Amino acid sequence: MNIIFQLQLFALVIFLCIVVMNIAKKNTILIFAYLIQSLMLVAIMGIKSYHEMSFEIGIVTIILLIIKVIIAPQLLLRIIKQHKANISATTYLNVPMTLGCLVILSIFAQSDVFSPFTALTPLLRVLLIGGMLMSIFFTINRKGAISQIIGILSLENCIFTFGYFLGLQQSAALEIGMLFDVFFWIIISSIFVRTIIKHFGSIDVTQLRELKK
Amino acid sequence: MQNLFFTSLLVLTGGSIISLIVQRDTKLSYVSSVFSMFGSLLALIFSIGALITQSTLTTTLPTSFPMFNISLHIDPLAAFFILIVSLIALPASLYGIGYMKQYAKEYNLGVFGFFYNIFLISLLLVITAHNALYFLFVWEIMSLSSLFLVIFENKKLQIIKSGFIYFIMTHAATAFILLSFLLLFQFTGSFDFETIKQHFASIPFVIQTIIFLCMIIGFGTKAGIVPFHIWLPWAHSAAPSHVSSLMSGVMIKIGIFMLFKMFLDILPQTPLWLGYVVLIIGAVSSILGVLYALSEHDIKRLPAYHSIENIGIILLGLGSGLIFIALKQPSLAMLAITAGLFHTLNHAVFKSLLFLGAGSVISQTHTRNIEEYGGLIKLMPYTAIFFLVGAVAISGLPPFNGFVSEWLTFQSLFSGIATSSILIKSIFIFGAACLTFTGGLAAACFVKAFGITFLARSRSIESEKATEVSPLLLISMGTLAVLCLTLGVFSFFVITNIQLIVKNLSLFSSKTSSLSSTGISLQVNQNVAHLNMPVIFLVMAVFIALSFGLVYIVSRKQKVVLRTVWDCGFNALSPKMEITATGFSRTLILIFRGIFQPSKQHEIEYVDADIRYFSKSKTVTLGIVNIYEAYLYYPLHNGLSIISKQIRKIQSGNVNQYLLYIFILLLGLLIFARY
Amino acid sequence: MSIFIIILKLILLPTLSPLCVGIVRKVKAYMQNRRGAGIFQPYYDLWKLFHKDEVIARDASWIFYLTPFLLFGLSILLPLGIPLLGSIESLSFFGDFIITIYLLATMTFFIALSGLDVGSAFGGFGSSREMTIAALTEGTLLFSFLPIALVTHTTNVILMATTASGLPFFNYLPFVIAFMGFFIALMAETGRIPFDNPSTHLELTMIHEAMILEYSGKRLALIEWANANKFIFFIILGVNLFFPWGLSTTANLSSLLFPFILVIVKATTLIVGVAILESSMAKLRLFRLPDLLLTGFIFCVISLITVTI
Amino acid sequence: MSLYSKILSVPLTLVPRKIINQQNDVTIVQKGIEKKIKKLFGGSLAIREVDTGSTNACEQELMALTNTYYDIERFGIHFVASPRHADMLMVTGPVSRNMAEALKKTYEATPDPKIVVAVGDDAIDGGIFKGSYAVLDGVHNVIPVNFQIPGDPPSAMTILSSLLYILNIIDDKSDQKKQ
Repeated sequence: MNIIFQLQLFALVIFLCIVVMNIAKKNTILIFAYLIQSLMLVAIMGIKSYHEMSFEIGIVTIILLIIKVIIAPQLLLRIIKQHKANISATTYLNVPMTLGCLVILSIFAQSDVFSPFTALTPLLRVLLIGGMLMSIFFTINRKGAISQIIGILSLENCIFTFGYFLGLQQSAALEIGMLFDVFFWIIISSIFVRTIIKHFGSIDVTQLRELKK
Repeated sequence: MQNLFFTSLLVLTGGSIISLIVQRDTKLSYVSSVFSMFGSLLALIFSIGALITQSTLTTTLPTSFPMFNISLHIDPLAAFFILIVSLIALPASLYGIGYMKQYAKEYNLGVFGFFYNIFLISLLLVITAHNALYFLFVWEIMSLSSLFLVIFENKKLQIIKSGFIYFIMTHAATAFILLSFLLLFQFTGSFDFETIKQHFASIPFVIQTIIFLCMIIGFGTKAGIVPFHIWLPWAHSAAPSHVSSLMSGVMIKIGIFMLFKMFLDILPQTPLWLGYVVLIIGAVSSILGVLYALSEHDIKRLPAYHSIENIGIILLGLGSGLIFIALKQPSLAMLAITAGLFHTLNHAVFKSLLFLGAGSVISQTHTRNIEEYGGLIKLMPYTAIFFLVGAVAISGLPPFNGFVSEWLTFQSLFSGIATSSILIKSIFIFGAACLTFTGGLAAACFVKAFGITFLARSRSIESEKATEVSPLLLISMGTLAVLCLTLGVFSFFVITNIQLIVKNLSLFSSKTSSLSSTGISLQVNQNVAHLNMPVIFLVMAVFIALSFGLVYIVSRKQKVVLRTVWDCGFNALSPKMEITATGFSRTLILIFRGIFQPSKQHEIEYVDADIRYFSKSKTVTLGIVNIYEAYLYYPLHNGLSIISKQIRKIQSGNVNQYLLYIFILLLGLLIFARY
Repeated sequence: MSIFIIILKLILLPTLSPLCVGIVRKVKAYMQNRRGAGIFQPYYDLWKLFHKDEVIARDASWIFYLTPFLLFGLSILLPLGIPLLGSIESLSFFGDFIITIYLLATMTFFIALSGLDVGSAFGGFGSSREMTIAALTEGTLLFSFLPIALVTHTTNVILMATTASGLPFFNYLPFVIAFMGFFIALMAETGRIPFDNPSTHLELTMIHEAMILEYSGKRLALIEWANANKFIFFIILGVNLFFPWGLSTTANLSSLLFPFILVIVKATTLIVGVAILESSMAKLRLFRLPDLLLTGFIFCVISLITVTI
Repeated sequence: MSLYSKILSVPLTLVPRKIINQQNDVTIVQKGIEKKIKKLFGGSLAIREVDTGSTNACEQELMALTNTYYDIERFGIHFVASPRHADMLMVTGPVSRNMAEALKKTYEATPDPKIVVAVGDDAIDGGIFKGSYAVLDGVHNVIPVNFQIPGDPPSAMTILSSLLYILNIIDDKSDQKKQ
């Protein structure tokens, strides 16, 4: 019984990380929030593997830990250090407006559009579905390339937990595949950010408009 | 029998692959044409065999895709059209061997050979396709391969432009065809023509009308009916001549074939209004086609416009046939449809002959403008004779095949005029009137085309140096010319066979046609009208010989002296003083001012600007407004560009904005899915 | 028996055709209050032309040499399809009015080509105008036969005429309207005054003459004779088809004498009518002709609609 | 209808036949052609009138031939537009220098057998323009002439009677008999 409670706790932490991301200005905070989110994920997977004593899920959690908690943040941090692109996490909407949007999204997650997900308690629905919508909103809202990458990564985490809570556990191999997928994605996006910086001098995505001229 | 058809396909594919392999050295470029000749010969033998045995072959090869199974269905109607395809492909490929030499240096003949063979294969497959998706697939190959053939001389910008127009128009047509097939699929649940055939009656009336209209627009654009004919003169004049003869003689007929197949075989019991629409489209495109041919002075665009006219005549036959079906008079319907089919065959033969003739003239004079020709009959005697045969056949003059099919179309229209209700009678009168004026104007147009090109003296240095083309080209033109005559004179034999084809269609299985042929003469509905072509040909020959004999007896002592043309005592009458094609057709253009809206601008350049007496040069430009482009295509084009400018605004180039669109769409879908 | 009559017809019509032209010229002369040439003058002209040498342009091709023979051959062939005396002349293989019209179109086609052949400006313009008028006349001509064809349920001209002769009087009215259309087509095809002045010397106004300016000697004679044949073909057709009384429907010889006299009377009245109309009208401007031809066509369409099948 | 009634009422005025016979005043230049004329041109003759710089006086007279009074069409004679159709070339005027070549071309363009008649004194020997630098003094210097009709201009009557004489319709000996 308390496992369900702990899992909900971890889901709540993931949700809070997303909220922090939406508010935070500096990139390093974003990365740190992503780090915590991944840790929560590892925790959930660790309990599951411990609870069901299945060895594959153990491997999955370890790989999860390596990729999401250690490699991804390091990569992003190195980019920030190298190019001193720290303060560029500017947003379109100011903080009160973003919070307003977050509220709307959580109400929307709460609405009966998602009522068929009977497995989720209303709270969990807000946390997970709301979390997903908020991370998408986060990527839309941010101008900096790195923050957009983190938004996508947090979206991936939310989907993972959402899938987990709905009991859509696939075979371990598939999950490992997904993880590798995320891993390669992070490497590619980091290279991509480097080229943006090299070409445009800053990671502000609005410069991409010159491409159109 | 059936493997003959597959061997011909195999030979053609072999030809295309080999022509790719051997594309580097130009000496072997004729290999692909030899293959295509051999392939079309096999197809010809197969089609004749299939016609004689009246057998229908159906084979289906299921493929891994769900709806898409390659099903071939060769009923006598398809066999007849395979006959047309191979009958024209044979001389065209033979012509190609000799004709392509002039392109050897600039362009890559191997690629041309490849697309040529692919084009032939797709033609044969389109006719035999019996599954809508498979049909669309092969139809697309046909359009693309013919596109590459059209833009073969890709060094000239004009040709690329015409290829571009051709590309857009054919794909607009394919869109309409696709729409009609999708609607059919939606209501009959399958893409196979057989099942469509059974379930068609269940489709509600409104949907049926939409399907019919889409089919008319789709296949009509491919056939080149009037409002959608814009691409035809561009594409057929851009392609090398033997390709444009294939396209004009055969590819247009695919549109016609599908109209015949759809309205008569697959979707039976068509409503009455469809007959009206087809007849009126036929009449309008025949009269406007010939009128625009009159104003055309490009030797390859002129026959292209005439293709539109002849398509109109074919549609006249089909339209009157559909009306008779709707009026429950199957015997007259069979007469009308036989007329349409026979004119399809005739038009394929004499149109490709004209294009081959035009091609050989262009290969000698290196220009396509009629005004610069003249006097070629003395330099290229055989080409002149073959072109004359084609010209006489297309204007529908007696001993040749054009006359017989126009005679049949007339008979079907007259029997239509004899019907009771005034509306139907007036439509048939309109159709018959258009046909008569088209016949007359076609004769005027081809007097201009033949007279200005071949007669009198040459109007430019280029055409003075013209010499007779290589015998290869002459043989292919010769076979087509002889075919024109034999089809005309022995038309009773051909028509009885076409009659069998029409009787084989599901609509007329038990009915007797009003057109019967006893011995060598054709009767129409209980000897109302007779036509006995062999005897007419003989009587004409005898009487002309008689006049030779008579004159020889009376005045054999008289001498014939050759002197210069009577020029009212002038010094030599220069070739520039001969009548030009513009001058020839100017009277008719001024008569039909309403349609052409001719414009005339004078520019006079004076030696000294303020003394306006001595002009250095005078130029008169005669322009004609192409009403389709002016009133149909430009407004459409401008409207589209305005709308697209509005839509462009949402492309702001900002990544976040795009993400926002995705997000909004996601939310919308979620809501939509829920309710 | 009917073969004998047909051969008689084939010999008779070409011989009489110059006579008709002579009569027309004689009547026109009297209308201009001068005696004019005798009605047998065309025979002398033809005889003289046949015995003269020929001068032909150097750039003329074989079309120029052969067209006169083709023209004359076809013009003799035309009367095969029309009734002179009665139904015994009807031939199964030849008689459809579409064939006769398209034979006329072939003659115009080739004479226009020969006009273009020598490369003189007059010939070119002559053939351009000839083809313009021929293109517009063909419709009127074809449609003028239609009402009778529909009433008598046959398109064989001879059968049409003989069956039409038996019809009750009141449904001749549509035929009269059709005859007006036919008469306009007749004037156009044979190049009579409102369309083209046959005896003009001004090359610019000629249509038919301009094409044969280059011909001389026996070829000119053949073309003149072919035109005369065409003229008599139209006269006999007009007379026997639209006023078909007196055509013998039986096949015995004795009943042919009366129709023969009647045909001569009817033909002369129509010829004199043509001549009188010719001398009482001025030549229309070229761009007025399409309106005239269109009115002819409308006449035929009206008669087509009014006729009761 | 008044037009037609007037046409029928006005009597035909024609020059009486016997006056024509006396007026003939033609001089024969070249023999050789009578045989052909008798055989061919008895019934019909096509004339092509060539004006080589004449004072238009002869043209007026030639035009008068076609009116209702003289009416040469009765004898089967008519004027034609093109030399190809012509049998006789009636040449008027003293053949100015730049018309010489045109006259030669017209002569060549006329099919044989053809007759050339020089009408008027100018055509015969240059007439009033004789000896001038711009004139070749008469048609005979340019093309072979068969007949000459003197007179400046010869009256329509003389031309008509000369024409008939040329065509052997009337000849001197038969006149005497008739009178």
